[in-house]
Amino acid sequence: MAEDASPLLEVEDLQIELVTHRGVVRAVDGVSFTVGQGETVTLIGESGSGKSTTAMGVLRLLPEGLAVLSGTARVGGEDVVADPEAARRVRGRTVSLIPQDPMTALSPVHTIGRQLGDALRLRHPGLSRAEARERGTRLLDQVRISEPGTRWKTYPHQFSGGMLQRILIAIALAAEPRLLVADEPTSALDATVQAGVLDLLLDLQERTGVGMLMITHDLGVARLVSDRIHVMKEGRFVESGPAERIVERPTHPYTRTLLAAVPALGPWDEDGLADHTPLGAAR
Amino acid sequence: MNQPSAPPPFLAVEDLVVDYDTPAGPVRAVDHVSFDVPRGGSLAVVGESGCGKSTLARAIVRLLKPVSGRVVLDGTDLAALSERRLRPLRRRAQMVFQDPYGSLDPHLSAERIVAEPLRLAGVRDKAERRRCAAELLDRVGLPASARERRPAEFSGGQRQRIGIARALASEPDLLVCDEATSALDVSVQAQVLDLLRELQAETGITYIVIAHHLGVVREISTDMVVLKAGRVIERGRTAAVLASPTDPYTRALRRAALDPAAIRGLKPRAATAVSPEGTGK
Amino acid sequence: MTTTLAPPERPSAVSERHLARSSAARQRRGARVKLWAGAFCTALVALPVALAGLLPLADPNTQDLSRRRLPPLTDGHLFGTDQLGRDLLSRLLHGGQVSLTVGVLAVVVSGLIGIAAGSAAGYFGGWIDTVVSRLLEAQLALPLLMMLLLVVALFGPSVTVITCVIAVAQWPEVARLTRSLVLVEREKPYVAAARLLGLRGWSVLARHIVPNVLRPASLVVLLLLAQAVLLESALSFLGAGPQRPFATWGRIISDGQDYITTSWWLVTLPGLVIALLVVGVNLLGDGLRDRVRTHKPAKGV
Amino acid sequence: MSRYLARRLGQSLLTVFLTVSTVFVLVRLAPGDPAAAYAGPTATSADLARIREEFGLGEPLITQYGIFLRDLLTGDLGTSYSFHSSALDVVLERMPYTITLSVAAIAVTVAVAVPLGVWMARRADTKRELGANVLTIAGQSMPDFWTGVMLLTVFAVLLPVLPASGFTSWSGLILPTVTVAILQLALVSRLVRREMTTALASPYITVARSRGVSERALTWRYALANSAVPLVTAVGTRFAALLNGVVVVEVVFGWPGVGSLVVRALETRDYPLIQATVLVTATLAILVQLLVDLAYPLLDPRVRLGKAA
Amino acid sequence: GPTGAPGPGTLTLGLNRSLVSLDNKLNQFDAAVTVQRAVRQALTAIGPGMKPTPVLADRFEMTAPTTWSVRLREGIRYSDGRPVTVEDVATAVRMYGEVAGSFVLGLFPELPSVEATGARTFLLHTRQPVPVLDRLMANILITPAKDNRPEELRSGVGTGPYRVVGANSGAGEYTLARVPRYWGGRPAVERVRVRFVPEESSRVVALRSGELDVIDTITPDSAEQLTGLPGVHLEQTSGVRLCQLFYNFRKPRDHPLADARVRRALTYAIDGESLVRDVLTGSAEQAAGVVPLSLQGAERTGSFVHDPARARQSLKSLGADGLRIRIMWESGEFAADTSVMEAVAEMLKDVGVRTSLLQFEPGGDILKWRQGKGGDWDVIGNGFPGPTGQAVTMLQAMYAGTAEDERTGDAFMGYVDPAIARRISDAATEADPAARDRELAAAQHAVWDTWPCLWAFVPKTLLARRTRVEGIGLLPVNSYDLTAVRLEG
Ligand SMILES: Nc1ncnc2c1ncn2[C@@H]1O[C@H](COP(=O)(O)OP(=O)(O)OP(=O)(O)O)[C@@H](O)[C@H]1O
Ligand SMILES: Nc1ncnc2c1ncn2[C@@H]1O[C@H](COP(=O)(O)OP(=O)(O)OP(=O)(O)O)[C@@H](O)[C@H]1O
Ligand SMILES: [Mg+2]
Ligand SMILES: [Mg+2]
Repeated sequence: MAEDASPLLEVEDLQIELVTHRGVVRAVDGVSFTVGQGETVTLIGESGSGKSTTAMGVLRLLPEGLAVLSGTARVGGEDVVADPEAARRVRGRTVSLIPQDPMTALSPVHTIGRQLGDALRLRHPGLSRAEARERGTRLLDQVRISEPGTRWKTYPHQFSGGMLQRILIAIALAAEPRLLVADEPTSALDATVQAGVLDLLLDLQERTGVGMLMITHDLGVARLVSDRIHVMKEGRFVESGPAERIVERPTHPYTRTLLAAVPALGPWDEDGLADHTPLGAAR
Repeated sequence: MNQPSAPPPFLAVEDLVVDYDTPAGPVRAVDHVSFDVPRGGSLAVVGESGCGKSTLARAIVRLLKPVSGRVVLDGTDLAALSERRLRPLRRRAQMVFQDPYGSLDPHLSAERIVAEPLRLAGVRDKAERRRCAAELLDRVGLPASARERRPAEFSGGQRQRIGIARALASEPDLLVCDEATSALDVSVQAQVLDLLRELQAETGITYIVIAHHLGVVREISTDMVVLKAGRVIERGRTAAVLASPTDPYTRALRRAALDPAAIRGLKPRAATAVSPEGTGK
Repeated sequence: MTTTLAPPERPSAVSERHLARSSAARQRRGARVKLWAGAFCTALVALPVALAGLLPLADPNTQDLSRRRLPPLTDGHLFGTDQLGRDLLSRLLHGGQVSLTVGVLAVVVSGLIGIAAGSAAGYFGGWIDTVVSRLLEAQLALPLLMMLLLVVALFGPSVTVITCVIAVAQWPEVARLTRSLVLVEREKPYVAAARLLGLRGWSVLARHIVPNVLRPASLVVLLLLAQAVLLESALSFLGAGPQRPFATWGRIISDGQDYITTSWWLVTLPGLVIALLVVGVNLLGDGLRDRVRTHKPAKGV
Repeated sequence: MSRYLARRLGQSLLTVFLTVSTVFVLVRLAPGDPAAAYAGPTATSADLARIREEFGLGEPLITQYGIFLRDLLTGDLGTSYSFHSSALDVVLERMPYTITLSVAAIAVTVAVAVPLGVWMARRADTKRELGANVLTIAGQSMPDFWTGVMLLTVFAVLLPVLPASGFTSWSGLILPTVTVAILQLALVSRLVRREMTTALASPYITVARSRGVSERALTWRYALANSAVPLVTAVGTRFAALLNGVVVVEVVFGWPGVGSLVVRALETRDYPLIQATVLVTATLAILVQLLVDLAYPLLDPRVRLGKAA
Repeated sequence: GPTGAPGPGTLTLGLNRSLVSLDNKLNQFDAAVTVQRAVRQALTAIGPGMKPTPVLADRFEMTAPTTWSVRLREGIRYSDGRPVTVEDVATAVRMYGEVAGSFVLGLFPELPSVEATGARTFLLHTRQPVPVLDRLMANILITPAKDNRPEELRSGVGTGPYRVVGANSGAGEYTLARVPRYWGGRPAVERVRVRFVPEESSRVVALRSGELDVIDTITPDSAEQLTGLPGVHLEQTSGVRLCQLFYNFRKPRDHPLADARVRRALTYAIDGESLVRDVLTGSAEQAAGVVPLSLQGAERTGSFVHDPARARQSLKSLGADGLRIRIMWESGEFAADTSVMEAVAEMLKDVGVRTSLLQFEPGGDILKWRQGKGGDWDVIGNGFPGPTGQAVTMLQAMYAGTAEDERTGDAFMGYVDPAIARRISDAATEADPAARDRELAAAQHAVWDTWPCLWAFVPKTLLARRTRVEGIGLLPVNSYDLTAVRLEG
């Protein structure tokens, strides 16, 4: 754990414009935030507001011919906006990504073992195949993939969406990053698995002080894991602040709308005493 | 299962078994699942990730051929039909895919993707199709400026909405939504859920909703089944199951559900609000 | 939602340079260059060939034995003369009409059959795949030239027969490639989505899969042009070409082979003309494929 | 899989058989007379009749076919009319040359075209890419005869560094190989370019990049593996075609391959030799294609062979 | 030096046809003879001036019209040391008779029978007189009786100056090495490599690069290209092959072409000089007789005259001015065949005769057409070899057709003229050389007067060699004696 006072991620006035066939689109319009060690910063906001673009921009993963970045984004002190090489250096070492769409994020013609193993061996070049496999299965087990041993040699299309998402989390963790950029990392997981995964992440944060930039639509998750929340709309932050304040005392109308729209879970009988329609009659 | 007096269910799934062929032999993903849904009803399917929900959904709309069992839609057993006999019925049972990006034809614009089912529905006029597609895209909250874009140029949530619009364009009688709103922010999600409810009121469409978010389940469904490892472990009225789940897994699920309003305190928090018995490990 | 530059409080960082180097602009520029260069090269060959009858050219079959094998640019023969003193340019242009037809038909027929059969085999599998695959396998397994010669021997060396034979000669290569592309493509989720809509198999294939495999497949198809034109020269060489003294490109080349080291232009110039045409057509194809169809022109900042 | 394999092998055998049978019938239907080609210009009808008798061409077609099948079962493909020895031996004697040239040409093609295609994908829409395009297309559009003779003139006459013809030393393999490779270059490189462009734009490449996978590995391991199916198909098809011989190149370089053999056999209507050549080359070509087919599921696990959609 | 160049002691020959075997029972083309005879020898050989010269025989005399007395040379041995016996000769003759479809056999009116009269002497008997038997026997190569079989021999030994040390008959490649104790003089060249290079331009390139030492049977264009190149020398002699544009003699009586005057009138249209000079680039001579003049017994009978005006006028006066002519030939029948045909067509057009050209793939049905079984045609392009060097052989094959032959289509192009046929056959069996020549000359004049060809020419025999190769005595039959060849430097 590096004793470094400077934040892991420091984004200042980041602006991302996409040069498309139909003209220039400003997807991210001057956002600034920092993620320090052991901190979780969450972006929430409208679908299409530029959250993923921000995340990808920070990693400089947007196609060079498409995105024009300006402002600064310092990852571990290196400004990736000014220096594309810096981005290459930090990716997979200082920072790693959990992508948004798990179903297309893995190469369909390579086994997940191969892809996870590659990630491990990038981080630890000395690792033998067997060792990589050993570590890999352990990681898969940690993200609650059952029978990781037999699944090592299977291909992405043989997994469910949620399983792929967890595999991607495992791959991201394989890099043992200091900063984790997680784009809706649990959107395809059911609550129990989600809890397990979040637990894993929080535990990791506890132990290693990994910083997290999280994007989520689940305000519950946001509330649970975040230190700070930024609410994004149309490429800008409309509201930023500590998690509790945003959830409990939103000031911006958009944030209020968001909170109001959260589907309620309703009361429940935590002790399991009330009876309900018995099993077998589904109506 | 059916009382003689009750009207025949619109969709009845009986003893459905689905296997995947793998090099290592068949893998059973759905294991003797039965349930039925009345016309205009909406049934939620929840369960652990990887328990076979998507498989079930794909089997219902007959993208997968079940090993055994029946899928009776409005009196016709889809499971037994040949591809040719099935084709005219296809339009009636649509699905929103869990993989929004992969399920969109990469070379078509959003508008054409949504217009495609309209063509099949017999809308001959091209301009008319465009107009309808535009309207649908509008209803799911996609800006007009985005209609000409291809799937690769959209955000995750936007892709998901194109998928919803496409499914709705067929004007199906049965819509299977496989995590249709998981990538939407809550306000757009609410908008989409409103839309679905509205349509149900208008047209009597039947929904099968696969969702992880119990709040969404509660909002959209009247009944629910809980799957685990391919089997039904619990079923009932949604409100009842959510209020007092009986199966340990369901209880664990309910307990693990995060309600922002309910979470208190600062990190690190006991995220493992799940009792060990419930995780199934 | 994003704004397409709503109130520009913040200046855009997109400079002209960015714009010019963006992949969108590059692609558009690349497509335009290819389109124009391709159209130019194609027209440079195809137009004179089409207008051969109207141009002030010497008769393609009139011989002048005293002026045989004149190098290019002598005595008013732009491309020189051939071994019998006939004007090479005139022969090239007149003969080009048949050769172009052969080439274009080969591309169209082989391309259509190949793509249709290959994608049907890949998509439907089952007996269609068996039949198509075995058929193309068999045709690929036979020496092409031998088969052409046999068929020409059977039906006689008329231009029609030769055209037909060459036109269908090449479908297996296209079919096999298309089939392989479709085999991968049909397993992608969007195909399942299209099937779910109730599209017939053929519509799924034609409207969704084929457009997605057409780019690589058409690459192969357009390159067939050269092969088709040159195949005819192999036939001519063995006496199975169209009736003499009519000149086709293949015939000119095969007749000129004997003189390649003494009179370079007899083979080189027709070869260059073919190359120019094929380059042109392929660039044109690339340009059309890469062309960006936008309704709104790109706006600067 | 093994059932599929068994079925495919059966079908392939059948294809070879039908192919050979088709050729058997076609060569006999086509005009031409082996006896006349054999006997030369001074032969009389009586000579011809005797030769025909000798060749067993007097029998009705169906009887000849029966005999052919019977002999085929014992591995006897008859005696070549012009070589006066076992037709199969004549073909097998030439096969090593054809296989050597085919393998070398395909190897060179792949070794040049794949990196070239990758380079073109990375330099997409630049002047240099355009130049590479024009050069490769022009290369494959020039008559192979021309290319061969030009290479000969440059490398055997002007700078005499390579032998002009025959396979007297390994250096004799260079020019024919290069000539054949030039004919394939445009196709393979452009295909690689097209497929790589698509693959490199896929999300999994971006995600792999986010893991710190080097650009080199991204290109060569990830993107290329995802373009493998069409690439292997195109190369396999070309390879199968090369196994049938490359007549012109063989002729220009005095390469004793089967391509010129079969054309010559056809010229002399040497039926046994034609049949033997077709049998051998068809078997090889079909085998290559079978291997390509079997490779699909290995190259892309999503591909399911032999299954209807 | 360039890669692949032969060593100082090795002579490399580049043949343009694949030499399937070093035996000639089934396979003989003129250039192959050079190599075949370096390994196996016959009793005689055709030497300069088409005269027979003794080889294995040192005496070969006609003792009666149907009997020849032959004596084997003293002390000749095969390369493995075995002596040559009369039995070997008898077996060889028998084997040539037994092999089916032999080209050699076609040259013999009948095969002689062998009657041994001593250890080295024997008699050859024929039923009919065969006055040229001494020349014909040059084609029967002698092999030990024990190894001889009625098929083409793949291996085995001969009496020649070379033996085979490496062979790939499928590829047409052979390596020959000097026999240490050859019965004749020791050959100058130590090793001979024979290679098959089918493509003319490659042969030329290989010769230029020094990879090949000798290329034979080269085309006019290669000759033109090689002339004057340093290090390369061209040899040429007049040839024995006759290339004709032969008329169809199966035309109905009322057809213009059935009239010799029309046939002659058409010949005036052809500018033979220009064809020879411009199209054949001087590598041929116009025929001045009905067979090549280099053949023994050939007679100069007249020449082709170019006079288009006269052609037009005679055709008109003969009522044949609307004539349409179909010319056909098989690809590769002779060098520059297509150019010659296209030029001829153009010349005929100039006198108002419309021509269509029909080219055949090799191996197609040209024979059927020649036998009149394929359909109608007017002129056919045809090359006729003269491997025996005798005018009579060629005349017999072309002009001695009888009505009986014609029933099976065997009369050459339907040419049946009983008087001429009788004359030729009489000459063929005439034992007295002077009388035979007189008879033959008369027959040739008679043939010429029937104007059988639209045009005919005799290609020269051309060979190109590196200058280091000396002593090639190229014969009109397109072969030479390898023992005489030397390598300098
Ligand atoms: N290639 C492109 N061309 C044009 N617009 C694009 C392109 N890629 C993304 N966009 C647009 O940029 C905006 C930002 O997209 P981004 O993926 O960052 O959204 P997001 O906040 O992650 O949304 P979601 O929650 O739905 O994933 C969207 O409006 C999207 O339509
Ligand atoms: N093509 C396939 N081949 C083999 N096994 C498969 C295949 N597709 C899915 N599976 C397996 O089937 C099981 C059920 O998958 P399914 O996609 O139905 O899960 P799910 O309930 O939708 O999960 P999630 O909530 O994560 O999407 C999983 O264990 C998965 O590994
Ligand atoms: Mg996103
Ligand atoms: Mg799922």
